[in-house]
Amino acid sequence: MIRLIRRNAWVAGLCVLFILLAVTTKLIQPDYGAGDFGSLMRAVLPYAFAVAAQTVVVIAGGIDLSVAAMMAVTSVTAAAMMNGASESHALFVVPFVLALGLCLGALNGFLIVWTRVPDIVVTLSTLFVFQGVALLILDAPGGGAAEWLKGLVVGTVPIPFLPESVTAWIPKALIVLVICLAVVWIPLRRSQLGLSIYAIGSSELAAFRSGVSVARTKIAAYAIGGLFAAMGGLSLTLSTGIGAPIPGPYLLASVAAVVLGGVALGGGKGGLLGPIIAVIVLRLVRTDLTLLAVDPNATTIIEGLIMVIVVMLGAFLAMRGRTR
Amino acid sequence: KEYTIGISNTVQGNGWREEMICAMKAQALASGEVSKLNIAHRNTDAAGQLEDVRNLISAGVDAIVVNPADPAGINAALKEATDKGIVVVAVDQAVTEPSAYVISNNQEEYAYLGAKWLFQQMGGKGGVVYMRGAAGASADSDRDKGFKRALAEFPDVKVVHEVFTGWQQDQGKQQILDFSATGTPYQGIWTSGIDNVIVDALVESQAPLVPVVGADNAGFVGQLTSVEGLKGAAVTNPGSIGGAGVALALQILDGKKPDSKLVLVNPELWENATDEGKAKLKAAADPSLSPEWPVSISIPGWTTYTKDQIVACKGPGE
Amino acid sequence: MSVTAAGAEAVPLGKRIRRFMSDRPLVPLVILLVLLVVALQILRPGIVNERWIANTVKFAIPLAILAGCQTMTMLTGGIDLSVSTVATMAAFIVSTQAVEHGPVIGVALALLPAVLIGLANGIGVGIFRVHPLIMTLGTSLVGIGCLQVYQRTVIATGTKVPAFLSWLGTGVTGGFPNALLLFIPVASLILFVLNRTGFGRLLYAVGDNERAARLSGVVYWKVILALYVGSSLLAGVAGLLYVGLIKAPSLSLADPLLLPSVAAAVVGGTSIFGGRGGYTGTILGALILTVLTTLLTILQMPEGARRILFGLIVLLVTAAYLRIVEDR
Amino acid sequence: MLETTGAKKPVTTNPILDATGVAKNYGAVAALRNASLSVLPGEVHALMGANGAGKSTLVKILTGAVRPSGGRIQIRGETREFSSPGAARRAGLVPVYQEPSLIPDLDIASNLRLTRTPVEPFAEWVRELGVNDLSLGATARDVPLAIQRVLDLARALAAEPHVLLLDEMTAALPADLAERVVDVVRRQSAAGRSVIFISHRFVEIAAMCDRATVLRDGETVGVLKIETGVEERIVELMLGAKIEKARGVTHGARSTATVAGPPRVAVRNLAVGKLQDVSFELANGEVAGVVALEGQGQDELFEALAGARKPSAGTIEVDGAAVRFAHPADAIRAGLALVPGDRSEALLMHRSVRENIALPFSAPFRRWGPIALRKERATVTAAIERLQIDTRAQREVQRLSGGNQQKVTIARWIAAETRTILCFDPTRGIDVRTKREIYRLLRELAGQGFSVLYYTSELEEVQHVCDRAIVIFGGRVVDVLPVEIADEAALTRAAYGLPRQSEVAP
Ligand SMILES: Nc1ncnc2c1ncn2[C@@H]1O[C@H](COP(=O)(O)OP(=O)(O)OP(=O)(O)O)[C@@H](O)[C@H]1O
Ligand SMILES: Nc1ncnc2c1ncn2[C@@H]1O[C@H](COP(=O)(O)OP(=O)(O)OP(=O)(O)O)[C@@H](O)[C@H]1O
Ligand SMILES: O[C@@H]1[C@@H](O)[C@H](O)OC[C@H]1O
Ligand SMILES: [Mg+2]
Ligand SMILES: [Mg+2]
Repeated sequence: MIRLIRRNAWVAGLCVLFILLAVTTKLIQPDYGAGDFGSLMRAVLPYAFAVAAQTVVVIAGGIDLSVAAMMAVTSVTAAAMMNGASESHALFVVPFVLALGLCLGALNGFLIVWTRVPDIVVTLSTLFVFQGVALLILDAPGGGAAEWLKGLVVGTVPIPFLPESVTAWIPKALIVLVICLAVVWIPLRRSQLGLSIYAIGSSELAAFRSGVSVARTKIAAYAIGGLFAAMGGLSLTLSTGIGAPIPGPYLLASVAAVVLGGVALGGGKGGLLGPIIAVIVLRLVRTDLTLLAVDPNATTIIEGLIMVIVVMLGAFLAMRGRTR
Repeated sequence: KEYTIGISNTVQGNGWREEMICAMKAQALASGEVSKLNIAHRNTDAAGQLEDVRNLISAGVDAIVVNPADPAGINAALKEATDKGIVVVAVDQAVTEPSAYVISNNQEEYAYLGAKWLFQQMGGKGGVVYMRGAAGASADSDRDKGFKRALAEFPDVKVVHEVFTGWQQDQGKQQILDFSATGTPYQGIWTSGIDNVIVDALVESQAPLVPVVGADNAGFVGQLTSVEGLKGAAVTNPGSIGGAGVALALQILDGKKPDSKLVLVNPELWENATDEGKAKLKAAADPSLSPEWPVSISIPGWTTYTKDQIVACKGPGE
Repeated sequence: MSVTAAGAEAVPLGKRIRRFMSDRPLVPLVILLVLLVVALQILRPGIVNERWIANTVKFAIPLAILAGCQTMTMLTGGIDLSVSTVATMAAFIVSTQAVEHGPVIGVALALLPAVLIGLANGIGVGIFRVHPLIMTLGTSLVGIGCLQVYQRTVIATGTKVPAFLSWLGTGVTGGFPNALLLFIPVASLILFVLNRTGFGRLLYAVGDNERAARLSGVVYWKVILALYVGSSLLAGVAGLLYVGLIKAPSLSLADPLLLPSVAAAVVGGTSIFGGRGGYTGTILGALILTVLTTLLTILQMPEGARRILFGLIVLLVTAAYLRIVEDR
Repeated sequence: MLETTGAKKPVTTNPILDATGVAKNYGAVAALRNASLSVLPGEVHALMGANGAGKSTLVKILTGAVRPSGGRIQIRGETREFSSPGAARRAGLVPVYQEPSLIPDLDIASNLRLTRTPVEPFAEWVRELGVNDLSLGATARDVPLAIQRVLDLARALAAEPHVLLLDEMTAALPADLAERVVDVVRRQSAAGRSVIFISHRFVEIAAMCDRATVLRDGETVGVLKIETGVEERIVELMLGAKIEKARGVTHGARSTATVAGPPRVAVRNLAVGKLQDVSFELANGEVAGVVALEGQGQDELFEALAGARKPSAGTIEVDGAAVRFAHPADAIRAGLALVPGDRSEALLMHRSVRENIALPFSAPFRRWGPIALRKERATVTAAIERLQIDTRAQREVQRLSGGNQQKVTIARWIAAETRTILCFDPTRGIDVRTKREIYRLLRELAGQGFSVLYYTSELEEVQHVCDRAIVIFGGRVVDVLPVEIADEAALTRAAYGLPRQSEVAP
């Protein structure tokens, strides 16, 4: 019970932080409007999928250092396949790339289970492997993306019964994000598999003894991570219109946001909402600092400080809680 | 008139890019028309630059001067900017977004000039090490066209090693050391502006000093006149193009649109094989500059700042 | 419960070899290293000469020092992802400050952020019990941000690598890289600390069983604090050496060494869960990775294929090693 | 004394479960070598054996949690090998393991969903087992241990198993809950289901079991029908020899009274965990026994004295001076060190015997420097010899036998010349010979003026080693018995909080 409240308190705290930042944004830049919020959400997309990928794996008690590399592989695959192809070809490309992500993730899980090498080491190795694969597919940023796909995250859609002044604040990018995450996450949370993922993260031994197939569950968790990473890769391709073989900064960002989002490294606890809000908060911090014309490198410092301070605070509170 | 100008750049810590930023600041200051610069200058990729440009749009700038990470990758944001009436100028490298202006060195010519000279020095045959810039950057692909054009003219010259330095000094140096450790023979090195560290590497590892082509970076220009036995050529590639970009943006804001959306500056080649070339190098050398800064710190007809201003690297209000 | 004495009964040869190797875990590593060098020599006859060896050693040294940081932190069940940032900071600061203030003050200034980051890591991990991965990641972000901001303030001054560092990093005396002058003492120090000092014992103890260590009077945070400060200092020293080698300070100088430093420690047999491993294995691991890099360059494969092979080999070696050491 | 339960069920000749020749090796350790177990339908079958005999290992093998190294398992005459507990569960074998198996971070409802346990029957069983205020939304981690055990059992029962395997199910339960368990098990067998029951409590065995299989050192050494007088036989089989009455080992050598000055340790009104108000003294040269039922707060007492846990009230005095420990290091400096009951809490399993013994020497900051290897070798060797540690596998402590591991944990403090050793059930899982050695050693230490506080779960040990027995019940010291009268019966009475019987047993 206390735990439940505390977990929700963490998410609530993040929401408060977000609102404070939003207000600050409006104060700094009174012209900040719905369109700008749309930009923010588009910037959030790849980060959000990366953190979703990491979250599933961390809840299962693992860690995936290859998240960004998987995004690169899927992004260049999509860009290479769509390059010069017809608009309708993308209809085939999207499911293919999602399946590819699923397979890459499953490969991670399989290697961890099969070699019994610690997950950090396995995903460190596959990080190199996937980077290499991405470079073999495209040795330089390039390729293309179908226009309708690019249009998927631009602008807004009219939503029945909602006035335009409201829908303007619900950019397509946000809708895409929510739908993609929800389609995977909500059924997962309710399924036996989802439960098993939490179980192996909480205690592999107890889960095994409760009849959970630890190996299969672990592979599934990494596979779902791969699926989210593929969504991240796709979101990169459709926002830039190209695929980039060198992984972006999504690995560090994903680990940071997972922890800021209240998901304990070690597994078994937390949800997806916290990390997603954390990721939005981090993006908004960058926006605010740009609005203030602060050196963007100061943003790195601030992101790091937020991470260190929040995590220390969390650890401190946990410690106090334990000694009580 | 008091404009705010946004600047976006995605390679940090490269001397050329630092000079570019300083030129932008100096030009903004010298013009007297700019009240504030909003500079997003960091190491990132197209996706990161998209975010930066969009944040600059949110910040309400009047013009954006951008050195693009990718010719097409940031088009969406550039279009959003021009739709809002923001003037967009890409410097140093082209973008494919038609509503943006481009002002850059003639990159294809840059590579062609240098490569052709190099292959001549090699006697029209042998292996060349091809040290490119950042993969996917349009300056790099344009230069690749020029390089390939020259290569086609010399059928006996072969590329024995091709790498992307990412326009990072440390990477370039490591790559040449790695390569020379393999013992593969080569007769010349073409670099996309990561030049002085390559010469250093050859000297330090006591490898044979083959002809090297680079850019007009102060360090390299100095090496061409001082390093014993080094043959080489510097092709101009002014980092001050950034200042020109700011000047162009201000012109447009003031209502003086250029005839073409594309403005090219033509490069020159200074070699140390002839006395004439040596004289040019002597004249251009500027040991007071940081070795990674191009010596062409201004672009006549575009920039109006003084040397002191660009070296001070201060923008309006700093 | 009972213990069967390992003795007279006939043990199959395979098992005997395994047991032999599991008792001497360095043997398979040496074998692997030799195999790689032989492969190199076959692919390009004559390459393995004095100059090549000196060059390989030169490049393996900074990696081996950073991998030393990983080894020590991994022994306690931690990991230090801030080493590359610390190394880069030290390198960049010394190259910008030594010009004006001379080498001594330059080096001191360069190692200052190392100490600060180490302290922060130690406090976070040791006292607040933050996961080392997160803590070192966070301080690394802060550090790199500070460095980038700092870089903007020294654009006009430019950078210059102090001569003594270039000498140390690139010089070769009588066929031996000068870097050995730094590395031999540093490596001996690490080996000595790990094997012959109380502090070294405590690193293993804390990583093997923290509760047991605590009940024996070991104060966790003191050990961890000292460890992370030490690791950071070592990383700073590696950065100084590395900038002497590359002679081109940049904001991402040591970044490419971070993951290989973890890989070198892991390949060298140090367990990421703590309590097991040692520095000799790590040095071999660093050499193996360096030779492997050369081998992959020689094969003239595209960059992509090289990375794939690198990743696969790290995984393969770790898995095989695990089999050998664990299965008794 | 022992009596067999009610009317026998009709005995079918075909066992529902039949395991033969089961073996399990963990590296050099043979947890099981040749175990067999045959259970008839509707039978309650006791699995007995000393600590470490291999009972739990057998249960894990039968239920697919551990792969056997050899042997054959038949279910209803059909040879089966389960690859996972899930598979065993589907075949009707449902265990309650010795350690709680709920997923700590999931709430109870999710835990049920995970094992596909129907909620209604589960809730029914929980009430049946005497727990009335259970919330399905509670996170398992937050549920007290005893209740977790009950939930484990209820979950197993709700699965309607053909064979229920209970591994020391009752050990952590208070008496009332334990009784409920016995009731429930009886009803299972009445309904024709089989139960394999592991417990060290003869009362429970006698109350409901039909037969008992006895394991010793991983081998089945006998199968007995539970009937009057079988207890002696079982104990004999368990220990492998008739237990000699090893009375009066050395406890005549008491030197306590002769030492003048303040007591070595004085505990006054200490409150910590379940302990509310505990006071006693430990003299120089004394071995004081602590006796308490499972879970009376004895572990908290030892941890507080060792500085591993902060008391909430009361004082601890060492040599007459009040002390306050913020860390075990403080206690060690004051000369108090803990030998925990669980060896895995005390040892660096992957390190050598030598490093394990020398560990306390390196702990203080001033000892972080170079190690005086020669001195260390001398100290360690002396300690090894004194405890007669078998060091054939000394490179990694995990390769040592349990008894030798336990000796290492004690040797550490002897080498460090720690004046007061807090031994918490040090003979748990140790063979009789080693036990004797430990008794002798502790008496010897006492003779040299060292003090020992000795908690034991085996009451007869008190008369082997202790000078006095301090009995704790309900958070307080309820009695202090001089060793002469501290026999099992007296201690048991006291441990249950009953007053002393005035006359000494005949
Ligand atoms: N995973 C393991 N690795 C090594 N040894 C083990 C392992 N599990 C059990 N053992 C050893 O196997 C032997 C049998 O253990 P087991 O737990 O089956 O005993 P038990 O009869 O259940 O004892 P208890 O009454 O104390 O529960 C012990 O000596 C134990 O130390
Ligand atoms: N690492 C070690 N392991 C085991 N025993 C040790 C170790 N170091 C010292 N000893 C033993 O501990 C005792 C005290 O050691 P040592 O002589 O180092 O202390 P000291 O320097 O005389 O005392 P102090 O440092 O407290 O002033 C000696 O009996 C020595 O044999
Ligand atoms: O020559 C290069 C320039 O054109 C590029 O865009 O940035 C880095 C320079 O070294
Ligand atoms: Mg046991
Ligand atoms: Mg047991």
